[in-house]
Amino acid sequence: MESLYLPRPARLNKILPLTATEKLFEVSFDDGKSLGHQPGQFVEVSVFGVGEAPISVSSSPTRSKRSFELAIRLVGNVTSALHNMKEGSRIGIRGPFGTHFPYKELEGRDLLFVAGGIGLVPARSFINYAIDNSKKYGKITILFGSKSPSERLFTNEMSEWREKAEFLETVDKADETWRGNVGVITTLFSKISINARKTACIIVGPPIMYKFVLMECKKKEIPDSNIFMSLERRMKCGVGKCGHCQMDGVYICQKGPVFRYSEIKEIAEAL
Amino acid sequence: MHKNHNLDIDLHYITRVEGHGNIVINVKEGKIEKCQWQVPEAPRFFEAMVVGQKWDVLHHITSRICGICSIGHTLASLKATEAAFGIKLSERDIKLRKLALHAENLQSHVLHLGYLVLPDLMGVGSVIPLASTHPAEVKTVVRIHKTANEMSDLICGRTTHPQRLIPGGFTKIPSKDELKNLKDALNAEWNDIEIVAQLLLSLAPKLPSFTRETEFIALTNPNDYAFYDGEIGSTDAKSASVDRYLEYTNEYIVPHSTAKYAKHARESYMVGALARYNLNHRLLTKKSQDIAGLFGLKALCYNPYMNNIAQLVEIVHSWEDSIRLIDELLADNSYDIQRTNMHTNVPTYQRTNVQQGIGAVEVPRGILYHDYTYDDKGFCTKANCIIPTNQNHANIQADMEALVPQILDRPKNEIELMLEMLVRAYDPCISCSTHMLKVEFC
Amino acid sequence: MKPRIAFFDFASCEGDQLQIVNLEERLLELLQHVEVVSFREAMKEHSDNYDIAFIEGSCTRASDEERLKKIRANAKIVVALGSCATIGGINCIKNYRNQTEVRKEVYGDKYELFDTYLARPIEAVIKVDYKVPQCPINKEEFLSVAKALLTGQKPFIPDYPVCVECKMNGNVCVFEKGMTCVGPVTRAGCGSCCVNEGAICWGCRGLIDNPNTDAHKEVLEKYNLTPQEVMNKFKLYFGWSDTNAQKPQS
Amino acid sequence: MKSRVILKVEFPHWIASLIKTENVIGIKAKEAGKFHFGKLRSSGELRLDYDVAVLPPKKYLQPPKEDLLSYNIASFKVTPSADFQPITIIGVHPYDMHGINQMDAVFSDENKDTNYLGRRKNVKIIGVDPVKASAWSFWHDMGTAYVDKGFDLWLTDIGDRYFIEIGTKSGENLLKPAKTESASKIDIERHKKARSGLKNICSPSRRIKTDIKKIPDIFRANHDHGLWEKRAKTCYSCGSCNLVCPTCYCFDVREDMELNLTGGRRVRVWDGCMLEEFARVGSGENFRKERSARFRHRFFRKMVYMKEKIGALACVGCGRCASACLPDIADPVTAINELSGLED
Ligand SMILES: Cc1cc2nc3c(=O)[nH]c(=O)nc-3n(C[C@H](O)[C@H](O)[C@H](O)COP(=O)(O)OP(=O)(O)OC[C@H]3O[C@@H](n4cnc5c(N)ncnc54)[C@H](O)[C@@H]3O)c2cc1C
Ligand code: SF4
Ligand code: SF4
Ligand code: SF4
Repeated sequence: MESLYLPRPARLNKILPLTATEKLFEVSFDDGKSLGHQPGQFVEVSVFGVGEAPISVSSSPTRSKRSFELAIRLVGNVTSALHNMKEGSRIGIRGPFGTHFPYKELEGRDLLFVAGGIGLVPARSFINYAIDNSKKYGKITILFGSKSPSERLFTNEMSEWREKAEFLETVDKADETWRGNVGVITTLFSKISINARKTACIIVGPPIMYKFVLMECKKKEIPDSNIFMSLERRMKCGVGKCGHCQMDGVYICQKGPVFRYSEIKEIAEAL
Repeated sequence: MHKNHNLDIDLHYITRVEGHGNIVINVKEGKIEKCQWQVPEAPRFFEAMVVGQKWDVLHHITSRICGICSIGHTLASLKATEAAFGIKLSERDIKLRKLALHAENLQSHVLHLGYLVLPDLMGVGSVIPLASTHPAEVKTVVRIHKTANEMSDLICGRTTHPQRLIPGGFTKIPSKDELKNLKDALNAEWNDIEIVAQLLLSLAPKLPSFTRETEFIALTNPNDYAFYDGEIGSTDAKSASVDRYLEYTNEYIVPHSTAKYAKHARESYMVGALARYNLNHRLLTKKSQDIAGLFGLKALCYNPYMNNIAQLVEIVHSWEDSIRLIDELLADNSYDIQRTNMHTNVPTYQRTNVQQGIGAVEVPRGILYHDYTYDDKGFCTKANCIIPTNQNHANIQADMEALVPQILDRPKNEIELMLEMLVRAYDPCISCSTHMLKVEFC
Repeated sequence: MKPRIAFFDFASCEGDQLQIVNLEERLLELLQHVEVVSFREAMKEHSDNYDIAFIEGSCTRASDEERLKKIRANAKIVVALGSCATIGGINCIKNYRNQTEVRKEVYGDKYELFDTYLARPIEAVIKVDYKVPQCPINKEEFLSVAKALLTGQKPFIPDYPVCVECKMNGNVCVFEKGMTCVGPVTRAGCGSCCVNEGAICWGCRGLIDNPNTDAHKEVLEKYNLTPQEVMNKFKLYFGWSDTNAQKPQS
Repeated sequence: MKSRVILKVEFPHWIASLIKTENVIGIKAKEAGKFHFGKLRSSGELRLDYDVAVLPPKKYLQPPKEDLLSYNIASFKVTPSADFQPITIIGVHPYDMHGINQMDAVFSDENKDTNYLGRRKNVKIIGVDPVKASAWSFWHDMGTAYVDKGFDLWLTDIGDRYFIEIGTKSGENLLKPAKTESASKIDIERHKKARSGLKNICSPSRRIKTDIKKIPDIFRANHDHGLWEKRAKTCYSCGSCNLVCPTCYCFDVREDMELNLTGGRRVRVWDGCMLEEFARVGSGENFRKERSARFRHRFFRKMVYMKEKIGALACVGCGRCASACLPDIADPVTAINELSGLED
């Protein structure tokens, strides 16, 4: 029996700065095997001597079999060690873990993505998956909100999203370069029209965002069972043992991170 | 070499001593205008801190007077508290306490000789370069130091600020198996000690031959080379019980120092390894007497630099006497690991009428007194601690005044080195020397 | 290049630097990764060019502030070592009394020669990057902090009470042995070493960030401590941080 | 289940022979009248008449600190820890056996925890029916006075002899050096009687005044009860209640690097949901910031969530948390009774 905690050796093929605090890492396994993830899942990234951190897979499985991408914000020890690494550096990977966005079940639906800040990272794997399989889905709408223009992620992919989907963006606080929308993400809702019965809404963002976006969804009359979200908690194992990620009795690493809103709305600690 | 007509020495914060001390010398046209041993260490006011504290924490607080001699401070403090309340210790615990003092003495003397003095004798600034130039020697010193520390850990729980020592005894004591292991470790160390002794023997000629007559004071005890218990002995006077310590330690204050100075029969006196040797050398173990002979150390020795050699002699003594004490403990059939409980809430000990208690022990740097007065609820109302280094300050000053005129014709760096070595020979523990308590001013 | 490190001390017993010396052969190993440029207690050389400054001791007089500020200006990282430097330690006991009185009590009519003010952790004077508490510091924790700094990490110092480690060690709680302690509000990291040795936790690592001191005072009184005894428990090490205790007098 | 009996005069010889062949952990006396599991050096140290151990035997299955991996950063060689020494634990009480059975369930669900299971496989358990109970225990009402699985051998004091139930083949092997006899009718009678007497060992003041089957619902219904807030006011967040519990298994993972800065180990250490940092994430957000939220979480985990996860209440009634909690707020008995509205 192989240890649950044994990471597989992998390498950072490419490192691209996204913002001052976020970098995009392209990772592949030493043995050349594919990660085999589904959009919305996460991996545990190991830096030996420093620790492990749960990180969402940001790339769509449609885009590459041999590698996958992680977008990582510098917050603490593991993430800063990763930020200090060079291309070719070795890391360990466990996973993929957790639930994924129900991309199969949602075929035929319109998709509304609502991503705040670093929430775009996990959302992106499904966004690009849907765009690559656009025939299978209806209309795709993407709302993205950042704190400031300098914190916008994946700006180089936005033209593709604009082209293949309806893409709207806002920032909480503008600077002199910013010409677009200013205001919290919910201000974008008035600018879109959606077919409530046909739309599935995917929300990912900081904890406080959920409450307000859900209110908008309610206004738009999107049923709770058609709302999906990805939640974050502290995690130490990723495999349902360490207890840190529990919200009430639910282990987010196993029953999540992707949840259907109707399934968690009764859980007091969820939102 | 011609006479230095002008010379200014200002050794600020002399290094490789514990705490801050300065040496200031001004010589103008051959005349010494200033020759001072200054102690600018920040005063800490321990005697004021313990007032209002309960009897069961005083040893914890006063241990913090000094990191290096924290076992000694703890024991002096406990003895004072135990004297105040008439608390008696078992034979076993007294032996263990003696072992604790030996451990501290070993650790401190090895640290001093190996890490602080050796660099002077070998002409380098610290032990760090020696680690690469003389790795075998350094590793030997490290090994002895480590064994001494492990010995304190085993007896006291921790080397610095020990946890197991409490009023009335020990919260925990080593098992016989642990004592046996300790004995084996000590026996295995003899070779290392000999190596260090030989190394010092080869370097001993570098110790200056300077003498100045002075008074030596140390605890004396007819049965024992006294560390844990005894009367106050002097080379100038008859011995007296420790209750009369104030007659011996008249403390006074000098403006250039935050530490207090002390005098007895003369203007100054010396405490520490050399004082103990001068007073008690007959009670040394066989091997340690041999070592003294090897270095030509003979009582009465008036050369303060020989304090270093007296320390080496004591290393051997503490080492040998520890093995003897362990053997006695191992042979004791009633030795069990019964521990003393710390009655934090209610002192259940018998109270005597006098609630003042005085405790004295010999710590590496000399005789140490703690003197406490308690109220009827067990809170401290008054305290006085007299620390060895304080007792030595005046003697250091007097030595410097005698030495400087003798060496004025030497190059400045040599003078500096000799003065530093003089101060270091006393192994001053300056951070503790300023933690002075209430004194009578005369 | 190897990081250059320096050690400094203020009002303290120098027990923390001694712990570093007591690392014995592991100190020699550590020295392979760093260059010690100042360590007054152990070496003669001194340089003001250092990356990491380790400071032991409290600041107890205004005249020491300048030296502290100079160290801060020279160092990239300042690490406070030991209770005196991190929380004020035992030195702060005197803060509960009038400072002139304290000076008079020890030095009599010559008290004016002896400068002192409220004892304080060095953090009260300069910015401190990391703190290694305990009286004296725990050698293992010092090493783990050193290793973290050498590998560019933020050192781990627990923010939970000593009870956690005491329970892990399977100790019988001191309250069940007829004694009392301040472990429930004191920062862990020492491995509950005093309780392991049959003593009590005195609180030398200082309060955790969010201690329930009110609850603990209640508990201590429930265990028959008089208000003065309770206060003494808090005075011993929490003098600087426990705002609920009697306000220090200047 | 097969059974044997062993005379008490023979018993020490058996234990002595086990000590010779096995790595034996037994229940022993500790200071202040307490007991603990520790290495058994002689049969005389064994104290089967104990009330409760300071720490449950889980410390041998999930040690307070254990290696998960060791690695070398330079060569990138990673080795999972696999050094699990065989041990035999003597003196496990039924409630603690229930605790171990629950840990077994948790660590062997679809994600098999190789560390736990590796150790578990190497642990033989000789349980014993209690003859005493601590003042805080209430296992008599938690359905944990008896246990029917998980052990290799089980002892019951029936006067001048122990009745031995044989749980496994390796248990049977442990008995080989023992001078046992087959159980007579009288032995079986006495065993039955001793078993039925078990329920009277805990203090009557520690009664649970409701049907334990109702406990999950009672707690669910009282999610917003004032009790959490009220009790948590004096909570230290010290985690003592977590750490002494036979069914708490949460852990933290840390890195332990060697001084050469190339070798290292990844270790897991016990953690507790009562600790303030437990649910705090890197961005600073704390998902259980309030003491009362953590306080409630612990109770819900014992009384509600684990029931849903593994089908058993995760409180086995050992009373350790109640006795460990200095402000006296962690006691499940008073909480259950208060919430059931039956507390007088
Ligand atoms: C399912 C999931 C997906 C995530 N995806 C991403 C992502 O795509 N990009 C990204 O930048 N961040 C992501 N995060 C957050 C990321 O895991 C944390 O920022 C990271 O663990 C911080 O680790 P650190 O060692 O740098 O910080 P430190 O503050 O030093 O953290 C110390 C330890 O605490 C734990 N911890 C701290 N914060 C978190 C947290 N937010 N979540 C879980 N454990 C935490 C970790 O175990 C970590 O080792 C995700 C978190 C979860 C739970
Ligand atoms: S147990 Fe308490 S007093 Fe002892 S080292 Fe730890 S924090 Fe300090
Ligand atoms: S309930 Fe009691 S034991 Fe548990 S964390 Fe709070 S104070 Fe500690
Ligand atoms: S919750 Fe308390 S009584 Fe119940 S099993 Fe855990 S420690 Fe024992």
